Amino acid sequence: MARSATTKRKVINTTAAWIVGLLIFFPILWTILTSFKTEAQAIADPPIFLNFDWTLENYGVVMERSNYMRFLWNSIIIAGGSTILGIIIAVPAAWSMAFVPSKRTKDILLWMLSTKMLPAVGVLYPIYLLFIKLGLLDTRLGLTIVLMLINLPIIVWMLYTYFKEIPGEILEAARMDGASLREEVFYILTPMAIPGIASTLLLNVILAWNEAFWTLNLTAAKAAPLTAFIASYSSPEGLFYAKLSAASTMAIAPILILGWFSQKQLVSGLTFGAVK
Amino acid sequence: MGQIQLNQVTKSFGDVQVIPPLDLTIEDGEFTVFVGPSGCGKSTLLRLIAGLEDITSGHIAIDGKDATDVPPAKRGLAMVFQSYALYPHMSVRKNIAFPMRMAGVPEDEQKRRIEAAAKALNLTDYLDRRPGQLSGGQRQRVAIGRAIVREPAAFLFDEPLSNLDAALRVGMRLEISELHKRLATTMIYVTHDQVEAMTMADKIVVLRAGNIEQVGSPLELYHEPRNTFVAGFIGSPKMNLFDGAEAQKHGATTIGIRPEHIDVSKTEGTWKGRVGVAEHLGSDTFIHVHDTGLVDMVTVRITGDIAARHGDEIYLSPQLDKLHKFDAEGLAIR
Amino acid sequence: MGQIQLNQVTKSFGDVQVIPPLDLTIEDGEFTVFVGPSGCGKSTLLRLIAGLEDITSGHIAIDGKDATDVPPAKRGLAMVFQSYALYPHMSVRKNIAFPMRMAGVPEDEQKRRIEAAAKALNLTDYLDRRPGQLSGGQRQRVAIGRAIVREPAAFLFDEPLSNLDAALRVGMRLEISELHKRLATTMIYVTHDQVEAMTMADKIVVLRAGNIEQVGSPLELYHEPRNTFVAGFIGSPKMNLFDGAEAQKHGATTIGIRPEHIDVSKTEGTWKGRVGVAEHLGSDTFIHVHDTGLVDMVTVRITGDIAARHGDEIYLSPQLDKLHKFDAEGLAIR
Amino acid sequence: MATQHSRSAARLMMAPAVVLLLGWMLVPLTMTLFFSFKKYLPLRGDSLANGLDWVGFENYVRFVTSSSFWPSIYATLVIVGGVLAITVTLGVLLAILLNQPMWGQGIVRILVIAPFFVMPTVSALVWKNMFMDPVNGLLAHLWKAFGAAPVEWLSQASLPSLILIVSWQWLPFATLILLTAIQSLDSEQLEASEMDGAQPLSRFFYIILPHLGRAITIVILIQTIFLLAIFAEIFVTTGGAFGTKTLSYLIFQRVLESQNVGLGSAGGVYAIILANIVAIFLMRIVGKNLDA
Amino acid sequence: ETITIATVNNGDMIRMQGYTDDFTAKTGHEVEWVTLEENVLRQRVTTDISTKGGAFDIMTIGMYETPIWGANGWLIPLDDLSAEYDVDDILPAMRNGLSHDGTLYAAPFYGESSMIMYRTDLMEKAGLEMPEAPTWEFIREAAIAMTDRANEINGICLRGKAGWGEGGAFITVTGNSFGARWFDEDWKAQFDQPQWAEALNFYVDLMTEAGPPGYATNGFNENLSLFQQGKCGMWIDATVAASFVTNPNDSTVADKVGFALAPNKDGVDKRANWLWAWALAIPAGTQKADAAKQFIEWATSKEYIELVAEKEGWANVPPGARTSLYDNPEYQKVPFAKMTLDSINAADPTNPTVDPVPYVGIQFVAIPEFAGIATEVSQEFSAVYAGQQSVEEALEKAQALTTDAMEAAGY
Ligand SMILES: Nc1ncnc2c1ncn2[C@@H]1O[C@H](COP(=O)(O)OP(=O)(O)OP(=O)(O)O)[C@@H](O)[C@H]1O
Ligand SMILES: Nc1ncnc2c1ncn2[C@@H]1O[C@H](COP(=O)(O)OP(=O)(O)OP(=O)(O)O)[C@@H](O)[C@H]1O
Ligand SMILES: [Mg+2]
Ligand SMILES: [Mg+2]
Repeated sequence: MARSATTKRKVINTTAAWIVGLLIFFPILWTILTSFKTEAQAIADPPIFLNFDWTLENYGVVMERSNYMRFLWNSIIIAGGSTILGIIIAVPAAWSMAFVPSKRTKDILLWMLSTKMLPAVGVLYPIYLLFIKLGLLDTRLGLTIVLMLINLPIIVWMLYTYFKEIPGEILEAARMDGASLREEVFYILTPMAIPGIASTLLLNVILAWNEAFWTLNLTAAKAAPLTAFIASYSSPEGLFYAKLSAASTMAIAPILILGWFSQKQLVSGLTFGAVK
Repeated sequence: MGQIQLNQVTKSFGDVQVIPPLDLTIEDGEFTVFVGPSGCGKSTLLRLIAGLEDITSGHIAIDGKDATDVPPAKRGLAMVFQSYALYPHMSVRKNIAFPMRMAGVPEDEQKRRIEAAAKALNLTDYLDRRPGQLSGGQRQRVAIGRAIVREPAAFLFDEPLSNLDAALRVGMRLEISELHKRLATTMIYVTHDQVEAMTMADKIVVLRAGNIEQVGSPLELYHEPRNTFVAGFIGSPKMNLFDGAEAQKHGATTIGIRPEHIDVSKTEGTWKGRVGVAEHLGSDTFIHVHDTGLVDMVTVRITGDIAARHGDEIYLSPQLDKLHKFDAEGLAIR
Repeated sequence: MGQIQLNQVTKSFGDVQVIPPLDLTIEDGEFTVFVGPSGCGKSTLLRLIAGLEDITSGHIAIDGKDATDVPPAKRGLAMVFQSYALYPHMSVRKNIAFPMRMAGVPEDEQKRRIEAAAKALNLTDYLDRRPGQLSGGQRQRVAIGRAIVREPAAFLFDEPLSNLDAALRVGMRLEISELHKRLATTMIYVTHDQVEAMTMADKIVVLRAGNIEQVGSPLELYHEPRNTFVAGFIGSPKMNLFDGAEAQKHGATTIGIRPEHIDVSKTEGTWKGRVGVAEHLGSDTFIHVHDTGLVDMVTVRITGDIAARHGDEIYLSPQLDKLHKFDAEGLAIR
Repeated sequence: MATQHSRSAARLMMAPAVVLLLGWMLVPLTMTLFFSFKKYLPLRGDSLANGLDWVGFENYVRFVTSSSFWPSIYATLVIVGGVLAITVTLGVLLAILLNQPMWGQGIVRILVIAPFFVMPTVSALVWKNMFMDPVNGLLAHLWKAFGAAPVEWLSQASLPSLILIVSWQWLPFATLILLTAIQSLDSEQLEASEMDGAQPLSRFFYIILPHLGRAITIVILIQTIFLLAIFAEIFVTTGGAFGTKTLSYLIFQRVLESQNVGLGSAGGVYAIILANIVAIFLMRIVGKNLDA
Repeated sequence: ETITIATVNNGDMIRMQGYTDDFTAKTGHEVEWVTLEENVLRQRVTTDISTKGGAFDIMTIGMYETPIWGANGWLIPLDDLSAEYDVDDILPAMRNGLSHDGTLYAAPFYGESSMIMYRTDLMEKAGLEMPEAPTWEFIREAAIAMTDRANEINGICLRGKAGWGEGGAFITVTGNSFGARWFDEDWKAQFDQPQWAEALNFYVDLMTEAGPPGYATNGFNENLSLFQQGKCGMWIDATVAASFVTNPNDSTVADKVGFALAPNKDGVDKRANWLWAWALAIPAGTQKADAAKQFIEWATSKEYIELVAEKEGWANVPPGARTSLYDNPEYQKVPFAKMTLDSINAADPTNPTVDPVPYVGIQFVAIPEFAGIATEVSQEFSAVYAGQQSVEEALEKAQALTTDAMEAAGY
């Protein structure tokens, strides 16, 4: 297909893609714009697109009302912690599945995925009771563990698909070269799978960051992440579009920025073995 | 420093026995080639020697010491893989240094050996590149370099040239042969290309379905194949094998004659046929002759050139002293 | 039905001109091979003919009709790709039927042609398998089958054998040659393997950096290479080329002599050297001779066997009538 | 790759993940099963400490005979099916579009994947208030601009609205996976089909789409897992009204709003069964595709 | 000590958070706030208290939860508050609603009833005058007269959003004002009675003729912003809204708002007004009961009211909790003060309906099952408002599901 795409064709493609892209992005763009409006301008009819008085007032209000930095910090710790913990546990498991496969490997993998299908609401009470017993309620540790468990199947699966792409011969070469199992995984497998691990990391940070059921229900003040922050803005009194937009922007900005910076990794690695 | 003995070694995957009981001794300093069709167990055998697979029964001894349960890293063998198995995230230098790093060789010594290997393999300019930035031949050399620095008791090669293109293959073949001459270390080399086997080996082990069909020097195998399988497998182009009446004439079930041992004439000869495809290489011509009444196709090699065209009638005469005879079991009649 | 003419065709990718203005005529029914080192533009040229790339300037005519702006599907050509490009989700039958389905050939006719192709290519037993379940050679045949059923004016092959192993390659080479004999359709075949080129071609086009270096039959190229590039490229093992004093002796800047045109003696000869590696193939022996004072290594081919061992002294004498002479520009002196 | 040594090492290295997940599955599962056979009304003072009454299958019977049960199954299937249909269809089209040569491809890709980073709660809030509000929503303004009466999205077109919101969130995911899959399509295959006379539409249906088969199954599998559990979007937008009560939302209502843990747990068991039926069905397909 | 307080995200509560420093300065205790949207909050604190989770030291709960939780012994009784606190100053209606068996379990931070807020300018334009205590018939007439859809003015804005605390509450008080009730004295559901059909039909007709588009999803907030934007002629809702609609910062109609008692059907003796309080309670499990109690005393004290009045003006103090506030001449100047008090006094939780009922609560029924049932019932009603089913169908379903749930709960 390497026939020089005609310029006309490229123009059409570009136009179509940009229109679609902007359309998809528009809700976010609109939220960000609205966050800089006054409440009155936010609901102006007809809507104002750009020529409004830009104000930071809403951010001020939100910052004053809640301790944003603490929510943010909790989100970072919990999302990052659960992902790293998950990867530490998943790497050996994925190694085993990819390089020492047995008849049951695929069953185990699918079983792991099936644990994700437990309806969270259905097991809230049991987990809550368990957390009370273990003193994990409203602790970052507790949430980190739960989110790690929720995402573990996905992490294992993703790593498994990446590891399968790595030729076993290389690990055998390391073994011949005198590397122990630990050295093999540490010096050879992990560095080679860096792109895969990076996108696994990213995807799971995103999933953990956005998880809204457990993070809300298992925390109070100390460990509450941004999902709890946003839960206090869902319907305050009076006109609130601008403030809601500001809070929303603050809640999604960190992960959006992270996602954009690392989209190359995410995009290149997000395959789940779909590419063959 | 490098004698390897296999004693009644077998290997099964699940219920399938891939290697039936097998005895083999590889002498120190020998260049041994395992050759055989795809799936015959060459790689498996090599991996058993390397320790990358457990043997199902039997014993392996290296330098007279039982190594059956010794882990791969401790056997003192180095392996060069088909895909080279270089560590893509490490520079050439680091790749070569890796086994020494694992063995805890002091930095100085590492450096010395890397330099020496790089010089020997013409890699000095590439030490800081990543494998991804190297050509196939260069990668091949890095893999060998990584093996050399360990100063192993023996080198194991698993089809190391099969990923290279024809021209490069010839060059690398020579390089490995020269390396062997220089180091005089035991080498075991797996290939399914009989040209490689012939040109490189001190000793060829021909395998079929896990069984050793014949062990011997290349010329032994060329001149005295033990059975029809070896006869057909060794030599290029392949030996022509005939059954039936023509064979009976010579008191055998099957007779074989190599393409280079058939004389051609336009006017007279033992067999008559029609030229199918004639391949003119300049230095040689291969003529594929049909309708001889013997087999589907007889291949003849003629040094230099001959004006044979598609459809021409042609007469063939085997050089009778070069005729191979085989009995009903396919074994050579001597 | 299948004459192809290229008239001042050029191709640039961006600013880089890959094909400088080029004229070439391929006659109907001819088996033409494009050969040349990697990156010289063979594939590009083939793709220009196929219509998969637009030409930058010039004209292409098929059967005398201008086809420069005709889309690939309408040119009546069939192409066999290096990776075979089979449709992995369709059975062999469907793969072969695909071009007919696209062309709206009636079911009956489709069936008939598939059957015929399958029979011709020995694929009848595999018609219901998926490509993934076939061996390399079988896939190759399916790709050819898919091309045949279209009854094209010409076949285009882009290194169709480069993914196969050596033994299979020889077999497939013959099959394609025979197919050509049988169909007598124009075939254009791209390879960088000169043995393939030599054995298959009616006409070889040697390319270097987009330029045609020489066009001719295999034996023309072997016997009368137009320049050092062609001389070195055609023939296996490669022609030995020397500069300097030895060349001046023969009134040339460079002289060349093929390995098979050097006589060997243990006692006397033109050049003296020491045996490096000797490769014994049984039918032939290749001796790589060092320390001749001419070039690093001189390769000699001897038919049959010779007892030459590493390190032996040896004398070489070129057959003077087979000597090739080249001037300062590398062009042959006739 | 399979010496005795490496096999036992493998078992050891699998252990942490397997044990943890087994615990994560078994402990709540047994407790849920246990509760589902009990009368457990926390607000009436029932608690584990006081002991719970055994009620047999009463909770199970009550859960399915409730008038909300079948509608909730329907809603679940419609939402999951609708979102899958939209994301896969648009995902394929979008992936093809993004795979074309164009200017600013990187930026477009950034725009397209952005919704994936947005918290479900936030996206539901934004859509509900700023877009779908029948008075102040942007869509209402748009409709009015064309002289049409604003649609009351969340009440009159509740399921489609919900599907729209959720699809918006998951479209990037589908697009990304399908895009990488398309990029892995051997260009020679497309060229071969072109030589074979296939027009663009035929190329799409005969070559591209089948090539995407595996990627599509994976998208479906992963999304189904997540879609069966969507909660925040419903909670924020309709609170389960207007026929948007999915099975998991119904369970939420039973457990948390009605504070009937036993009944909710029975619902949980049903949900697990449903999920596993879907899962087995999907995994059959994917499982086949996984090693193909 | 640091106490953790779960609270709702409404304006008064948010304001209180701003004054936390004052509390810390006085007592030395630190406060951690967990601010959540009403529904999330309710779910969160209920889970925690019923499992004795102990995640919070103070919970913000309402009149619905307090008696139930108090009866379960989950809350620490507030029977030993200090003398300065003056517990008797709390409005009797509020005190009764937040007690069980005469023991106070939660201190009201603010209280509310509901009333009519209307646009005086539109009323005038329509040539009508709002009586002190209007009937539904008048409301309907006025609403139709005020409606001007071309200019996006709706005669009346009412809650239609599903949820027991949203549309559920409103339709329940509307039912009360038509003589309907949830249960008879044997806990039999009453949706098969004609009063419900009448009330619901009236509501739907009224809203169809004079309500805003999409009212089926409108709750308090949606209506508030509609009213503030001048898009409603009348709005019947919580008395606390009065301070928002009269706040010129947010409201475009701040100076054109009048107030009246919630309506009734002519001849029915109950009005459509409710009683509610957001109150602070201490869960029994807490280790920090003393600090928590100190906080409650601070937050619901007269001093706090004065503090807010001083800093932000009387219109912004938390209303509806204390008698002394309404006795304060400064506060009486606030335009909606009197009507708020009258509305509160007009509500009687122990005797909410025309026919006798076995339950307490006006816009709710103080039994644990109610939240679940009423949410589902209100969802059925919302489906009517959205035009997805008829009034009859909805009532039938409501009757069935209520009966079913009550059976499940063992009534
Ligand atoms: N891990 C395994 N499990 C099951 N069977 C195996 C395994 N590895 C190899 N085999 C089987 O053992 C036989 C020998 O395989 P092996 O790889 O040794 O052949 P080979 O001679 O190296 O072939 P090739 O020339 O194709 O590399 C084959 O039939 C193969 O299918
Ligand atoms: N799409 C393209 N864009 C830019 N340059 C290209 C493109 N395709 C080929 N080239 C360049 O054109 C030259 C010729 O390429 P071509 O693929 O025709 O070589 P080739 O002779 O087929 O080589 P090989 O034997 O490796 O297949 C190369 O230098 C290559 O880098
Ligand atoms: Mg092998
Ligand atoms: Mg090419």
